[in-house]
Amino acid sequence: MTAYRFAVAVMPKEGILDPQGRAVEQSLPHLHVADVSGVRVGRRVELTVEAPDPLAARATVERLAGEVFSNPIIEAWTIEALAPEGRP
Amino acid sequence: MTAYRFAVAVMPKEGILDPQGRAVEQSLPHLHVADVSGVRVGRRVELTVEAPDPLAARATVERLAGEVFSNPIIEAWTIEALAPEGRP
Amino acid sequence: MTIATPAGPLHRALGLTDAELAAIHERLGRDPNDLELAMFSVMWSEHCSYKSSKPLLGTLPTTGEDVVAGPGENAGVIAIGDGLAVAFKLESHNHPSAVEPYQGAATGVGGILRDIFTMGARPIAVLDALKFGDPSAPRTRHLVRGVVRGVGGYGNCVGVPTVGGELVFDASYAENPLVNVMAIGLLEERHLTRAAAPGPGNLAVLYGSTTGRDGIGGASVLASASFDDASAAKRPTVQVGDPFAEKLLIEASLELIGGGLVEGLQDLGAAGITCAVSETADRAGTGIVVDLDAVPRRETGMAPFEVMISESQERMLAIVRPERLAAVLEVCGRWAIPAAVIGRVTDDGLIRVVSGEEELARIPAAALTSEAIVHHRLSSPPARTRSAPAPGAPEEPGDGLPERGMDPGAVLIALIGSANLGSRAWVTTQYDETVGSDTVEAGERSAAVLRIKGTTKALVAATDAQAQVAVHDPYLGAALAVAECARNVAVTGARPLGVTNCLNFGNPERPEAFWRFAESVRGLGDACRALGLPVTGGNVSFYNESPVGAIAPTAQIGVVGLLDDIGLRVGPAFRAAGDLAVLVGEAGPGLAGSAYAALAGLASDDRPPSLDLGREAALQRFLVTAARERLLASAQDVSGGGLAVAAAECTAWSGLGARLQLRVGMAPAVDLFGESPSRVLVTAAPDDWERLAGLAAAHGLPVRRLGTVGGDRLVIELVGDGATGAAEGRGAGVADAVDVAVADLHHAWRYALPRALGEDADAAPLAVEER
Amino acid sequence: MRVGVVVFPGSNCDRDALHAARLAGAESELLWHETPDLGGADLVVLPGGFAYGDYLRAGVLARFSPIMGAVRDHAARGGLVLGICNGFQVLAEAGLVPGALLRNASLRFEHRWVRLSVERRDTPFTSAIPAGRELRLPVAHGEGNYFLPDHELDVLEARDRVLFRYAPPEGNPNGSARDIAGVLDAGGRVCGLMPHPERAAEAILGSDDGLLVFRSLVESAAAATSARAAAVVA
Ligand SMILES: Nc1ncnc2c1ncn2[C@@H]1O[C@H](COP(=O)(O)OP(=O)(O)O)[C@@H](O)[C@H]1O
Ligand SMILES: [Mg+2]
Repeated sequence: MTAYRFAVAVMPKEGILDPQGRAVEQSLPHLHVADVSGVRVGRRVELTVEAPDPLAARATVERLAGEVFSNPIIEAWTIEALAPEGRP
Repeated sequence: MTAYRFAVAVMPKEGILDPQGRAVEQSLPHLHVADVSGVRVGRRVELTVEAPDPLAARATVERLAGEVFSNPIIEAWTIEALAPEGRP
Repeated sequence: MTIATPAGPLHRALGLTDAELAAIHERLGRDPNDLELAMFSVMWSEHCSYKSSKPLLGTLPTTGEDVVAGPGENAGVIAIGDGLAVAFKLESHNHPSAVEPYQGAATGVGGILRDIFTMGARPIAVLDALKFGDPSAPRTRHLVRGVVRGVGGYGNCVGVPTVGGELVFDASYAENPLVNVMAIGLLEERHLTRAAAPGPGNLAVLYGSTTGRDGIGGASVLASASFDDASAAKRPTVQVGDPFAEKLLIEASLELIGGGLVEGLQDLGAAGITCAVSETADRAGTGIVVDLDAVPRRETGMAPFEVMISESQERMLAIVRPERLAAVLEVCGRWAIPAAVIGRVTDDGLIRVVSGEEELARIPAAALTSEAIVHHRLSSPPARTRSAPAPGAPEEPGDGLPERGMDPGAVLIALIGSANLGSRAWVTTQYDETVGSDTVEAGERSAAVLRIKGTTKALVAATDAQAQVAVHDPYLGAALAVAECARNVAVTGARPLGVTNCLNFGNPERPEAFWRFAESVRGLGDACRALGLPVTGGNVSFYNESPVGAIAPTAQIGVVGLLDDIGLRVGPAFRAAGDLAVLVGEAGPGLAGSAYAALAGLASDDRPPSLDLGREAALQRFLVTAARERLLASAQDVSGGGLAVAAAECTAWSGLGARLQLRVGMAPAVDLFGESPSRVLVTAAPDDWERLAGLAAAHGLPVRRLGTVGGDRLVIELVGDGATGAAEGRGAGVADAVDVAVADLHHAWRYALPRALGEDADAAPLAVEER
Repeated sequence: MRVGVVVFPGSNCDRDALHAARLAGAESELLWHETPDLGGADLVVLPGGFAYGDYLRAGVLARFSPIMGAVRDHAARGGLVLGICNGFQVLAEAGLVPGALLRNASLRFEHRWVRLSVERRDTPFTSAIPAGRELRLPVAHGEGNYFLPDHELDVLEARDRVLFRYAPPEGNPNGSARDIAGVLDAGGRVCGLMPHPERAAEAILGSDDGLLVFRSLVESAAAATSARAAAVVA
């Protein structure tokens, strides 16, 4: 068994109202930041999976990403493999 | 001016309690998932910056990451350059 | 091992003076080792030892027939009949909130709730008293937003309604906001649980969150000087609250207590395990040996001192008989709460810390707690103070009326539309006020009312401070706060039961600051004695200052009262058109410290109004009796903004106007906007006037009909000899009346706060903030 | 009628729901989330609160609790299920009612009294509500902003599955699509709503309109029982 670490990015689906993203955009003028657009605020989950091989590990993460970390009505997800944790 | 797209990952700093990650771990047995550990839950912000060059664009993102997207006392951030948006 | 730090000897780096080190040596009969020094440094901190305040706090009246637990316990407890009792306490979380407003406020709520359920009480309500600087300053806005979100984020999640509090803006709090939180719990008296560790051989069980490096606080010098320099900088001193974990702790703790499974219970707050074991052992006259290796940790590589003084949140220490351990672990397991036996009660009076075969520390429990060092600080009044005249002393009315010539209606709109007097809905809508299904009255009314299921009774609670008066006269400020707070409870018809307090002051090592503290304690004690109220607990927060100066001396008061029959409750809003509006009590001179004075930039030559505690006590007795005899349709006390604002609030809450005539005794500004105490604006059915007036007279209280409720305007005509203020400059004989539309008042009141904070009602917060 | 109120770790309106159900005359008990047994309940209430702290996403972690399998079976058999606030979020996450609950448009927790229009009175949740009567109830949530893609909203409305809407003058507190405050599942036996009827079950608390919802459920359960009895006799 090896430890694999992943990050799951969960973002609001396109076309879904993203109140946080909108709020950030609205506040940008106050910060004197121009030229920023398309702000979307989502979630990032990092986790470590013990598995015999990378494929098995990824399968577990995919299940969690689809069933737990995201709500398919409103969110889409992607998985990224990370370097193993510095400290266990 | 060119449009650059970035993702900012904002995660609880090491050593800071992450109640969300802990709650997810607590409920893993109900999900019939074993061998998952080190769950940390953070935020992901995607945005597009119009700037003359990539360095200028990144400077804007860095400012936002530190001042708006994260709480520097308890969170750390990293920036990732994304491919330009499929649809503007 | 001795650690030399850049700042000199270790004890100084830990905040202990040379004299204190000598006192430690005296108690141990030897030099402390580094772990012991760390334990002393946190336990002998002002926060844990009350080393500067203890002698004065001892002067407070703390006893009463129904007092079941007073100061010295985690919270005061007062019996309320039917085998029930109420636990309540007020506590500060000022400094953490200044650093990180969301987490500071959130963990403040968590901490005070633990003090309540540690006693065996189910927390049923929270009140938050918040003080900030100028609302237009960006930093203030950031703090307000974070603190309010933090209070709500924690309280809403644990399911305890936040039903009241205070929000005050004053320049003195700009760098040092105050976050004081009061919590109230209900218990069956037979479940009262003490924070003691009786019975040598019993086990010390730590349950709740695991222990991490958070909140190592002042001792962080130790961290940076010791083993792991590289990571020291990353070490968080900010504590992150986990209300979900706290909710589980509440349920598990009440189940443990209900099942008779624990001999003693203590929450872990400041100084963590060190404080919990030494206080519980000292209270029981026992000792505890702590097995360091048994403490469940969140992080690897923690040094012994880090484990012993960590302030990780949401942890409890239970003292358990060995034969009940399995049952205790079962309850914790069911609530998915980590639990571990970390020590054993002994009969040697010592706190010993062991790891394997090695003994790392050995300190008499008493040396850490009841026999901690006490400082008798120097006290001297500042060069300039303005005290109020003694009650009944002859008084030359100086009204210092800068608003002369201004329409009093416009002044009223400005006051009720100001940040300090406008509607608190911007705050209260962020708080769950109704969870628990007991909330009868909440939010911005003078007092919160919570019915007690299964009885006819209700608990009534309020919190107040009078810091703006205390700036001039700290004795008076504290006494006025007690009077106002108890009055706020009494206007509902409830009988005040007891007082809790949180004393927020500057650096006690400065004689002037200490004088303010001493005067406040004196005022607190005198007022409580006069009103027959025991002080059952509280908290002291010193060092509330910044390079710009100290905060206004702030004695925050909390009062809990009992309404025997919820059916007799009197609300503050006007009830019905045609009711008589009546003033009980009368205005006294003095505008200093008032909202009007702040608005008008008044007149430092004026004084604050005086307080007659005998009259106040009579007024409160009158209110309770009048409610019992069902003579009152509504009752509202006269406080911030004076009589005119009191009437405007009754109007804003009900939508009913009124037409009143006010005899001017002093000067229009004083009668309309002065904040002299011991007055209430009540309404009554016209038929009840005679009885009401008779009852007031029987209590020795002046009473006057002011007019009638109804219509869509609030009109206050000024009559009498002194009624020359506003129009005087124009040569008229009678002052202009207040004459404003109810709708205009309501509008000014409703949007005051979002306007002051630069937010429309529905503008979005600036940053991506915590949920 | 028997009412079972599920206790998830972090539920905080469980005892409130129990209290309201008892006021309406139902026999009520708490059900522990790890025991997949409804104890013979006719109506299962998923109460308000913050199950699992609402961490990750409101309602998502609770939906995996062992009892949810039993709740699903109960619903499949036509049993009654009422999800209030956090309970609505759990039902939505579990797919037992349509839609998702996003963060409030204000990005703030919103506690306020709202008015609800009752869109149908021929359901077990609303049968005792007099015609024309609106309900005054409190809301208290940070994530109650009802979302469903537009075309699915059309279908939901066409099938009369919107049960409650926020009504003027207070209006919509959270940005919910089409002012939706409560919805039904396809069979009309599972209802999720954001406002709290259980907190408004006594006049002393500001409103007893919420009791009408519990009374509706008690009455329709009684009617169902006597219908069943009649069928058995026949
Ligand atoms: N201003 C005060 N008035 C009365 N009692 C006080 C005051 N300040 C502190 N106390 C009492 O001293 C004891 C220690 O207080 P504190 O350290 O704040 O308790 P805890 O650690 O349980 O929160 C408590 O019993 C508290 O009620
Ligand atoms: Mg305590």
